[in-house]
Amino acid sequence: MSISTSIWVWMAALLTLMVYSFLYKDNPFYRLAEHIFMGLSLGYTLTILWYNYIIPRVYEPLFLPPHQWSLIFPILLGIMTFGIFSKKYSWLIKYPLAFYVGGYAGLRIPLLLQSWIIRQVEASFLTPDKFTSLMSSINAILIFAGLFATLIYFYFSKKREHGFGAAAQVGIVFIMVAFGAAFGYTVMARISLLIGRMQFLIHDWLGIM
Amino acid sequence: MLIGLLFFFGQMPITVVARTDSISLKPPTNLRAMDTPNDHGKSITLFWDCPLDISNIEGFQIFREAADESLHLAGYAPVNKTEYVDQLGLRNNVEYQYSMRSINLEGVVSIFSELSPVVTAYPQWFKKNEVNILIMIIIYFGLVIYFVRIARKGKKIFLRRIPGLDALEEAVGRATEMGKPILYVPGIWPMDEIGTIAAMNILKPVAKKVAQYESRIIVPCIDPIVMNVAQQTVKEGFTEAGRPDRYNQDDVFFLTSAQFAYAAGVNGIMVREKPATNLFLGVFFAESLLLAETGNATGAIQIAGTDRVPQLPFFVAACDYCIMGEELYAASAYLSEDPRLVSSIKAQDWGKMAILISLFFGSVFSILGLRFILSWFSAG
Amino acid sequence: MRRRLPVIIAFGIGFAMLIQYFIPHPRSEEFYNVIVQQWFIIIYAFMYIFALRSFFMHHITKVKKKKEGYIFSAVAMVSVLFMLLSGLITSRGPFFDSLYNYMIAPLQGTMFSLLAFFIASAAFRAFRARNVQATLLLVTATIVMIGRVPIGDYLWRGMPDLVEWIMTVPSMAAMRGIRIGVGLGAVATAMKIMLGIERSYMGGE
Amino acid sequence: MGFWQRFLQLDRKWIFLGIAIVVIIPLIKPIGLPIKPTKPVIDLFTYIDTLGPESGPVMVVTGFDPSTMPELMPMEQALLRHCLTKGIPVISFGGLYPAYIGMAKMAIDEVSADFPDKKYGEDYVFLGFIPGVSAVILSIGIDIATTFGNDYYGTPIDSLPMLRGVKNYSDISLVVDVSGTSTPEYWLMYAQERYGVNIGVACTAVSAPAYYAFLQSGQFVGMMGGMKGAAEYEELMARKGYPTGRRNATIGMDSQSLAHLLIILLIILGNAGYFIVRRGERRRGIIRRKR
Repeated sequence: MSISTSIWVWMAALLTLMVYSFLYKDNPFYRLAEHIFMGLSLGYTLTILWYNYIIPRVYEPLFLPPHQWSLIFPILLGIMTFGIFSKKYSWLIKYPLAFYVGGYAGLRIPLLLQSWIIRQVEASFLTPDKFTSLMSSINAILIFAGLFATLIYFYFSKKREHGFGAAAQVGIVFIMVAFGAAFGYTVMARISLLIGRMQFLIHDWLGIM
Repeated sequence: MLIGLLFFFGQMPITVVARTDSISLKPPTNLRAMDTPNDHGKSITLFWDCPLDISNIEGFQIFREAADESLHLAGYAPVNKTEYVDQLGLRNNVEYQYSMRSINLEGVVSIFSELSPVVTAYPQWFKKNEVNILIMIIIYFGLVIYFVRIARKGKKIFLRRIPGLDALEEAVGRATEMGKPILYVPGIWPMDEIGTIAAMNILKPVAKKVAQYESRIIVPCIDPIVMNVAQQTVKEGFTEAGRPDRYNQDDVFFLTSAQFAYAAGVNGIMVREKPATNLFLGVFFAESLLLAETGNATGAIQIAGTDRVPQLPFFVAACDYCIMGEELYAASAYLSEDPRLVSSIKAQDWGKMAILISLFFGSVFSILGLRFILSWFSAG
Repeated sequence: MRRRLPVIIAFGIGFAMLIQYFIPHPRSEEFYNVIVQQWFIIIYAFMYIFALRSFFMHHITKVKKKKEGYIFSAVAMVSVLFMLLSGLITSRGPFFDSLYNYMIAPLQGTMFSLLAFFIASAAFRAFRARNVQATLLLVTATIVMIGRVPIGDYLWRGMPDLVEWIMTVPSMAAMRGIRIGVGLGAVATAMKIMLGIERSYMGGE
Repeated sequence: MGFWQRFLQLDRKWIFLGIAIVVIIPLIKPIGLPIKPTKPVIDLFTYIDTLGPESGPVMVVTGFDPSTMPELMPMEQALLRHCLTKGIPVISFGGLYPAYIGMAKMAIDEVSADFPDKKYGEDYVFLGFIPGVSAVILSIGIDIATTFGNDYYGTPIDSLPMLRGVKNYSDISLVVDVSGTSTPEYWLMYAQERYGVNIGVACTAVSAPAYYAFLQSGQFVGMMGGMKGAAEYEELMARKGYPTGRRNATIGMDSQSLAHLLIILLIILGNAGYFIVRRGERRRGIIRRKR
């Protein structure tokens, strides 16, 4: 029974108990931990933003030789976001938004096509090498049928009659099995985390065992 | 026997104590080198034929030299390989020559193979191996533009009813009967994410309905851009419903930036403000269940919709209705009934039908031995 | 003109970033790096300043008007400054790291582990086999949960193989279908943004 | 209100209490539910068990942070313990991203404390974080000394006796990536594909299914998935009489098993009550709104 003597461990243990107090009911201790967490994480994000992004990628290239004067443009775009403060100039914010969201949209199109569509389709073709054994053949056909039915389930241009209705029913079966499996795995991961916290409290803090 | 203590000048100091007594070790032959295609340069691909007797060989050492670089170790390939891509420390438009030798477990090395022909690495201006993706993008762009044009001409385009959305209107109605606020959680991802944009599209008609029923809508946000887009969208919803006066900017606010602090904050709102209807639409992660379960405990009607697949099981199991994956995008088109949006769902369905057809015929042909459809979908 | 210009900007930068993917030349890589790692970051940083204003305004008004729970708003604001200052003064020294390891990490881990409790209570109160679909989901979840703990191996020797089969065949098929569908939808929406059809992110007209 | 209706209204605090009890008790007084190792873990264990003091070092790569520590820390410690017990030279690599170095240090410090006779630099070595991710994996294939320069404590690689003669992957017998992210795929692409080094993986339960395909195709030598994988490895260590230290994963497995059973029971009870109540109402003609 050697209770920890480190102030930090005690701090972590107290905060942990304050969060768990929410399980009893929403109480001031929980709200205190909630707001400390909100503040600290925002402060942490700002520090990271400052050290990993603002300084190396904005301040240094601009103010230290060789000066990258082209950075004036994004800064101007950024300043335009302050237009939101005045009713008259609130439309100014559309420019930085258009640049930021439009840029990311263009950037994502080839990446999305590559990893979300082409790689998945490429792996789903029924090729001869998938029919090595009886079991692998059955599995290959089942995967193919499941993929087909799932795609039809998410087909919006046709009413669900005759062929489409049946395929959608098959599709939802595969989808629900997939969700069940995902559910099971997520439960396992959450329980492991809870066990991790309890081990911290029992072992590191109270020193039992 | 010569103990090769090989020093070299330039990058890599290596102290290799090698006994070269066995003549039996043969170096690889027919060494060829070429610039690696479709890349930003600084990379050369080597090909060679393995020596006949490779029983004793553990791998091949690859040496490189250039006008200003002496012959030095640049790479290593295990014995079963006959190809190697050299990238480290290469420069464009510099003439390089390569030579190789075999090495066995004890570190005994063979003599050097003959030098490869001179080769230079240089960048290309177009990735030829990804032309299939470019063609697909062009076709898909064409589909989107085509359908938008015919929709603008007022052609009615059929769209299947999405059950979750009709429940949305009923749930908003229920909240107004009880005179309680509606909580609209637009997910925890910034504005550049497609799921968040769909959430914004759905927020507008919902805000409009809330204004008509003279009810209140609370929209806690996690990201700066999402917050001011939400403020603009809700304001427009209220003005379109003819009640700009009821719009309260404080109801659409920035809560915090961290995932779990946000979930904790939203839970606090659910417990304290007791909204009758919780709408979780947009991009969600692990906090999805934290929200759905607390909302369940407050007895509110809950409608969820996300394109994040791992969260769908919990929303399906814990909420009254769940708009799944792609249905979220279709929902924003269905609800806003904007021909431009409805038409783009059409383009997506055509894309799906094209994939279904390619999968079917691709499989049939590949069993017959023809693989041309498969090549369209090679990941390059 | 005020309406057209943002759409032209969105299409211009969007098209440039799309074409950049197909041009491996170093100059195209430089363009990508400058835009993504500098320009986008600057705009995001300004947005963050704006969000900070909203965060502090929200909490300051709460404190000024002594609204219910205003002490917590004060605590939140102090926490932001405390973390920020400790990060800047010690330039992320050991004290800053301890703040992360012994305050933020445990808080986050505990929040995550709250989910284990909520899953348990949702299992009893919310996860209903309302229809065939929900029943299928719950039955599969039960099989996977039993199969992934030692007890599962003793109930039936084939349990781990059954779980593996569920993961590699039906679950994989459906996940691929959903991913393709969501991928197609995401690409279509990205194209609509570039073409100016999708303007909601600008808050409409 | 019939019994079942009151039963369904059971306050969720009792359920919270139930989960807490079911998780805490085994942590204080382990039950020791029997653990049956499965093939992926046995493959990984036997591969390492065949190595010895003269074989090439095993490189354990740390790739997790506090959020996935409960599942992955026991794995890393079991691997380090196994190598040190068998005298296999082990390189602990602090990871491809800066966030993981703290975990790597915690693992190596705790394990090396149990092996006072093992000397740093001769039996085990600790390499720090190097930026570059795939570039780092690639350049280890050429030369470890140039890639790292010095170890975590700043001593030059060349002066570490254990690493003399260890130049690149051809001298390394196994790389095990203990990762909560997708870095194992980088090790497959940049290390195994190019240099043919054997790769083992230790990952969270959630990402295990994605790696089954690589396991079946033989790209991974073996795999530990989730806390159950770690417990199986600890079990295999114990069966061989190797010192396991505090078997965190195995103890955790008792709680995990009981928690899973409780959740399954709750689903069954909840639904049983739900159907009984609904049948009762249908008999009494009350049309209940579809909830």
